[in-house]
Amino acid sequence: MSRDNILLKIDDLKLYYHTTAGYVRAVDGVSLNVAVGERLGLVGESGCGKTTLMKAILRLLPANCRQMGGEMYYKGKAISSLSEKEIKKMRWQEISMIPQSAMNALDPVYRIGAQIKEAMKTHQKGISSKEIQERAANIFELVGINPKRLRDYPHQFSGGMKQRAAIAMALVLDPNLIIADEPTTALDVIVQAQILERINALQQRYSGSLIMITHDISVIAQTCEKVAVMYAGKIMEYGKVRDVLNNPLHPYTLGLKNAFPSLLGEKKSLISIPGSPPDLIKPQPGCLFAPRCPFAIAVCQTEDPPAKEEDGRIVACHRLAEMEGLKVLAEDETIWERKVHAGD
Amino acid sequence: MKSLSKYIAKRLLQMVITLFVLSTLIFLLFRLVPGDPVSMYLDAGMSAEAKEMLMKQFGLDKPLWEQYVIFISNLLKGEFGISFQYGKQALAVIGDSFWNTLILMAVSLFIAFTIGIVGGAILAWKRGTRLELAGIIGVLTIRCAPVFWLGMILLSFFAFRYQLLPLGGMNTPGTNFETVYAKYFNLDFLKHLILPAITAGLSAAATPLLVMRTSMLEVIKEDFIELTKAKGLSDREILFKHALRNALLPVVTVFAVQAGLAIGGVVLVETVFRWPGMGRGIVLAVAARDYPVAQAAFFLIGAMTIMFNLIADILYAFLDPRVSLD
Amino acid sequence: MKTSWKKSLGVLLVFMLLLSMSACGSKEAGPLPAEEKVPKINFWITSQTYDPVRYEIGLLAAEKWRELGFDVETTTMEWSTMSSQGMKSHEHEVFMIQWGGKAERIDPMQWLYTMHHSAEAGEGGYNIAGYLNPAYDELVEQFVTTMDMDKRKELAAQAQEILAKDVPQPPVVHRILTHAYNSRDFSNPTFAMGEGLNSFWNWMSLTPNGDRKTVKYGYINDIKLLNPLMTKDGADIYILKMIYDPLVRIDPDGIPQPWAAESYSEIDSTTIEVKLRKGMVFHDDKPVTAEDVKYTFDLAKEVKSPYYLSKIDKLQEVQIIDDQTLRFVLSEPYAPFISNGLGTMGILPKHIWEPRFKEGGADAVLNWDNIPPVGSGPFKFEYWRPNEELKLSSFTKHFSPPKIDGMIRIPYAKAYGVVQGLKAGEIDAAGWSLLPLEQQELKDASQLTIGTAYDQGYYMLHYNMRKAPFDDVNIRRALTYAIPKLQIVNLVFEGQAIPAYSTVAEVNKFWHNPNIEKVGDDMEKAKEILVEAGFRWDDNGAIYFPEDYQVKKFSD
Amino acid sequence: MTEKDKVIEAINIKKYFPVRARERKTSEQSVLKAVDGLSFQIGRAETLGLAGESGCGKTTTAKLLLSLYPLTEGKILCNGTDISALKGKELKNFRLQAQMVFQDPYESLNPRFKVKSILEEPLEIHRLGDKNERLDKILEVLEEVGLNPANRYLESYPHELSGGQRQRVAIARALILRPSFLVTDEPVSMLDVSIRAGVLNLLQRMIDERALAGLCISHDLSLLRYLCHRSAIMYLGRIVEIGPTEALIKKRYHPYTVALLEAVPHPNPDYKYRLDNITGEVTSAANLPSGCRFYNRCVKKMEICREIAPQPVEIEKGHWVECHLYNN
Amino acid sequence: MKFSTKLFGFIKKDTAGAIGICIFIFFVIVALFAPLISPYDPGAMHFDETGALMRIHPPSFQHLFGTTWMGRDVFSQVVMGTRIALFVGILSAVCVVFIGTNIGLIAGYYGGRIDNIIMRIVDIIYGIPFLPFALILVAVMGPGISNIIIAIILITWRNTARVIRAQVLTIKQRAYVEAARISGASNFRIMYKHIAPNVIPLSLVYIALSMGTGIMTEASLSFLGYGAPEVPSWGKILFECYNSQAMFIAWWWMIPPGIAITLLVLSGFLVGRSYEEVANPRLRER
Repeated sequence: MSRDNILLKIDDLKLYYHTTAGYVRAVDGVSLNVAVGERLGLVGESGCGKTTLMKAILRLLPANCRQMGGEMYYKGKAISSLSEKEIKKMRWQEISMIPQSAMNALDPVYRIGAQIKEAMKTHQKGISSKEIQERAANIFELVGINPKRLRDYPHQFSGGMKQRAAIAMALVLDPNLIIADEPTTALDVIVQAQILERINALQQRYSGSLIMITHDISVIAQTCEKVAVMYAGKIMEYGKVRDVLNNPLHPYTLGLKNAFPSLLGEKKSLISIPGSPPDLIKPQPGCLFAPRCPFAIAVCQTEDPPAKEEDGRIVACHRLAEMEGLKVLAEDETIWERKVHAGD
Repeated sequence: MKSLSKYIAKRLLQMVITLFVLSTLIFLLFRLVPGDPVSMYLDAGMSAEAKEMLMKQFGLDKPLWEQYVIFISNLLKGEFGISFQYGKQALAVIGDSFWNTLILMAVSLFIAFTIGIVGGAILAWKRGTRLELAGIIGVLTIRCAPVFWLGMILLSFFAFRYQLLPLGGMNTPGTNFETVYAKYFNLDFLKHLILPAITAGLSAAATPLLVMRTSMLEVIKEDFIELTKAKGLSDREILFKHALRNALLPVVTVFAVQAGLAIGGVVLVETVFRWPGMGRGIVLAVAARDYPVAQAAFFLIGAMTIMFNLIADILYAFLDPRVSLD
Repeated sequence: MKTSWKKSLGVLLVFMLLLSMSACGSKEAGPLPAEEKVPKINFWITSQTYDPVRYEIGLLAAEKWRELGFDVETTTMEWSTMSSQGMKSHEHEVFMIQWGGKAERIDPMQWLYTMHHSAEAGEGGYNIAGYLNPAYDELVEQFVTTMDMDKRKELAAQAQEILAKDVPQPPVVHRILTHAYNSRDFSNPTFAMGEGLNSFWNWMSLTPNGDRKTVKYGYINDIKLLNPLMTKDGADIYILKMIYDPLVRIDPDGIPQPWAAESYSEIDSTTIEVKLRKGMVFHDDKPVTAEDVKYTFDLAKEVKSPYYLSKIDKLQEVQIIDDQTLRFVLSEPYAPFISNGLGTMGILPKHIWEPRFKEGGADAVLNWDNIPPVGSGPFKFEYWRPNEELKLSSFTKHFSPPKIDGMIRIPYAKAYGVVQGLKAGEIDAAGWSLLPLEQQELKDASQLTIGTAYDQGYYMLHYNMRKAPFDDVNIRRALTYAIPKLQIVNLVFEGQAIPAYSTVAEVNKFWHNPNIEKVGDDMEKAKEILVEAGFRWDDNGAIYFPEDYQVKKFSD
Repeated sequence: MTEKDKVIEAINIKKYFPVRARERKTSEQSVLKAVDGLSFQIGRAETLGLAGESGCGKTTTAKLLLSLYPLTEGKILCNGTDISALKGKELKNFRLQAQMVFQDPYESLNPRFKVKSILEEPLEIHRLGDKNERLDKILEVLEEVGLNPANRYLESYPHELSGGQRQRVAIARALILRPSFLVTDEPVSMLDVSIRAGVLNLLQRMIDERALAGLCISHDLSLLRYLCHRSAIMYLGRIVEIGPTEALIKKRYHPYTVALLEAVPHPNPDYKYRLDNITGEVTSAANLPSGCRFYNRCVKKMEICREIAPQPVEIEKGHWVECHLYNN
Repeated sequence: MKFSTKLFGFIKKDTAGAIGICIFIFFVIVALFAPLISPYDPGAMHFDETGALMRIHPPSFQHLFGTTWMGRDVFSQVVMGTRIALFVGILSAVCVVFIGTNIGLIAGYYGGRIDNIIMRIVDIIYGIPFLPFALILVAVMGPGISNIIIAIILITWRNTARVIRAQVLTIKQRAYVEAARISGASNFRIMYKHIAPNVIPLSLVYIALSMGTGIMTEASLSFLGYGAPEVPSWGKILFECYNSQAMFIAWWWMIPPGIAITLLVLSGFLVGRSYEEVANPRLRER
């Protein structure tokens, strides 16, 4: 992959929240690349830092969140070095987002059409109102809503329609990168499928890049080319979706897959990962997954596992070399249960 | 708008019921008073017969239920009976004082809500700064100070010590006005209005200000504000177009409550500043046991409170598309 | 006051700490039999809102009574409650009223007869104390029916003497009215007895010095209504007196003088002949006729005008002899009729009132705001904006036109408004008595001159002789002697008052009896009276009746 | 299933809610038919899954079975007694029989109660045992749900526990009265994926060990597959298909079942979901068509479907479908 | 977490709340030791060496806040007034909130017709202008502390009831309430064991706020001349000052009671507000 192809480069980024109890290491040394036209999935459980990471790209983090190290480059430019004016120009025009819950993401007191047009008016000065109207109507048709409903208020839309309206809004300026933050969490399966379908189709049509944030690996499987698995502010595993999901190389990904019920595949018993996510204020030394990992050895408790890259796959585990063997062991429920101390 | 007129009709009906209950309550209250209006006007030159005569004249010799029937039938005619003190229709006694009170209230509420909305937005924007702390403490202190005391201080400072403004009343004595219009639209009236309106306005400003601030802080946290930011809108656009408009909604709700409270404040302010309004009128009428006037004044004040409530509701529905009136 | 104060605080404290009853304090029983203890006195005081002065007087008197050993509880009341429960239904034990010194009270008819005759002792009567002394009744009945002035004066003196000894309702102090006016622009005011600048005569004598001829006159409250047959408010009556002419006016010295009448004479003990002044016109230019005069009195009787009812109830008939002559026939000899009847009833224009009465009867006449009021008096009504101002202008066609062009009466609602108005020159005169503090404040206003007038009215205590222990003359005398009248003058009035001893004021020189017993300001004497009558005190100083005590109602 | 094994039986139950005037916009229907004629039964040591889109009446059904709402029509038998008209003491006794585990363990545990009080309360209400006996019971049930050592949790407040631990406490509370019927409403949807399995396994174990009748509500069919013997698909207040879970997933008779199952995404990138077997959006239960209620979204609709509502047909043993396609 | 930490934990987090508590405690101490602190009987008149009444004397060492027109010590009056203020404030607040909380609980929990009736009554009461009503009521029943408190209670329970009802409506939806019902808990038990503890923090907020309302109403009524006659309340001091024409001259007579009212009401407000931030999780997130 040539360097020019890289749209967004995240390099050892550290984002800490300042609280009275100390720094919460929400994102702690994350490196990722998003190429032009690429669909990247970011999967992780609640509190792993995936949303923080995405907000950082648009510089939307609250004041108490500080960038403690690393950098993000958009088209080669460091995002933190952009002026206020530049970042405002970049927002939506270059990078737009599909918010987590469209229920709250639309301003309840303005018509949806007005909110979509607002984005155009802000960034494309001098555009005629007729053209704006036309484009808004077009984009509504694209996401499958009757353009007449541009005049509706958000509360007159159903959940799925709101989400579609949010997609329309994200696409209206034809951005290079769309960040979709759990775009289907609150929706029913059928609607979820429709929305994902819509995102896929539109992404292909507009050929922009997409970052899909979710906790649901099946959503990633259906929409993305690459996936990054995040745990406790760090990337555990990264690679092509097919590789990572069919052939996980990190104990955490293995555990995640074990715990995931499947509708069609062979029915095997589910295995949960024991324990709970680590304290991000005073993280223990070594691998952050070690306390929950059935394969942890002495070195895991003391040393941070290095991110090893191999054929475009990155895995951060001390025991990567033995993984083929461990994978078999991981199918055994008792291996995981041995780790159980109390409850979970 | 069909729903709006239907809604207003419904609320007006509700208002009529409320006012009916209110007036019954007040009617009963007055009849339970230990003092009676006639003894108020005792004069050793008057005989017992004269007093009976007065009782009869006031209709107080009749049994309670009959008095109530008369009271209600009067009410239906839009009358409150003849004032004991003034010998004319109670409404005529109140007369201009209704407008005097309404003007004072409207102006002070305007002041309160202007300060409240602008101040609240600024304080929310300046969250965590020293300005915010000073603003909150200042506004709270004024909110917690008795309004009549505030008035006394302003009066002694601006009117007595520095003689910048008149010492009270509504017009400089001895000026005659050709029309009602002229009475309210002149510089002299404005000068008299400043202190009472500011007193009432300042002390009523805290609640909308704090509500505005809180609601502003809440709105700023909302997802849609973040999205607006992500859309690349300028801070000013986000603040005024999205945050302010949404934050205004709870403030409108407060308006109804505040209007009710402001009436109480106006009673005190009118007393301190000798404003010839209904608030002062009610105090005098109660002291003189002039039931019809007190009833009428209370009724009008109640109606005013409810009207402000109604206005707030309609305003709310107007500002928030999610609310449908019914 | 002191104990109840502390007790209430004690109760509050108990509440606050949510403690049990323990702190409420048990009463110590004295060694003397409880049933002989002089019952507790409940002293009703008006609230400070109504009159801070009365409140303070009450506290000072109660303090002295406690010193004597009486158990005094002070109850602060609203005036309306007190007037209804005290003045009307006589449920009180003791309370205080201020009686104003209006001109028609200069003849002591009210003080001596109405307020002390047994006929007035019933519910709603003005013998508030319930003073039932047959000997006294006889004396004042004579006083009322006698027409001869010297004889009446003698009877009044006797009555005063009896009251001073029996003290059913002792006067406490007379105020000195302190009114200010703008002496730069106006001169020749009249400070009338009991009325000060509010007096009718002030408006007649006040003279402009320069071009400003309309007097702006400040007062604390507004007038209420201008219907002479319905009003009962003092402020209204002051204004009505200027608009309407009575046949007789009481001059500043209290002597009735012909006014709208050219003259009046007594035909016999029950008939008074009046000659109407010629050429008088009402403000609407219609002439004043004998018909108008007769109709006025007939109407007042017919509709039972509350204010005049008692003043003219002895009037049997008004006869028209000719165009200028009328005869007033009384049902029985009644001396005060000239000053109280002829002297107060303003002549009403028949052409205005008759149609109204014919159409709607008494109600239409009484429930009428009568605006504009049309009379024949020296002042003509211009306009009235309630709570803002009232304007009268002089009526040039009057036989005795005022020297000023008119007056504007401004109600200030609060005394400080009046004071600041005077100071700022907003008003030229005020009919509101100034406190020393306020006079101090007006020192710098060089245009102002302050004048005084003695009040023949007073602050008066009303004991209730229907209730123990006030039925006993010794107790009443002792209590009255204990009242610190001089202290009240000094502390409460800051010297602007004089102690009152007689029911007829000292300033009312013609009627006053200077030789009466001056009861007051003497704690020693108070104790002496009680000791002589055999009263006893326990260790705590609480007072007890003598054994087998016989209540003594009157002095002799 | 013999009569004796039947723990809970619903016979044609209906629940209509009144629709307020302002919400009644287009339709003339004055009631919302949340549940409109369901019949099913659950036996001992058996779990029935209930799946469907939001608003299809799953939760209302559960609440009806727990007698939290009065029925509009129909009958519910619990161990042979009709519970629809129970009041006072009898109702309280029924409460010993039926319990529920809620979706959100952050909501279902009173934040002001310690674990001990949370578990003690049901015992207290039903006056079971004295203080020591209660404590023993509490400790026992805590260990059973995998919270050991149990002592450590007694004095904890819910907010001091992790999500999984809370859900275990909630299960403990449901089990402490030894009910015969347990409803679980999306028992793991609020938990992180990595710990769901533990809670699911616990539930399964408890239902088996105690021979409970279980009702599991979920929108996630893959989850039901792990927990339920039989499953039912609900659409707008009715069960459109009910049968053994595996059979239901594999065979998919009803067009709606087909659509629902094909929309489920899979963690397998090679699999593609299909969207071509359903149209439109879900309508409201306040505005039902006259015939088949799936009519306007169905891709296989026929003339008859518009007019006549289909009746359930038993296609295989224990597998019922409500569709005109199978109606001959 | 201990109950006391929960109750007072906000102090550590919020300076304003801490200031409020300090002011409140200060006034409580003053009230408790009022007879010791106040140098004179508040009703006693004072005379100077010449025997003249000390009318309107400015502050001095003998009279920290000067004297009134009747030579009474303003400082003693203000100190003694603390008791009345606290008494009226606390008693009325507790009554108002007790009544309001229970009515809100009943209306919110039972819903339906009961709720409807109660809320209609609340609506009607919201139509009553508070101060004029209190004025009439006190004028009718006679001035007195108890009547003032009754007037306050009769009207202001509406605020608490409405807020508590709204809170109950949301808590009622919480799954643990349903869980309690499924456990067989009675309505009474659910209301008072499950719901009430969750609304009590809000009730406490309203106690703090209502205290201010009570004090302010008492002062306002006193100022209009309908105060309890025999009690030296702050409002009455101001009333006397206003009524005796001394307000422009005797600032020492006018300022201290006003400041005292302001501070005490403020303390309630500060405590209430900062406690609310703790009690209301929605606000706490900020």
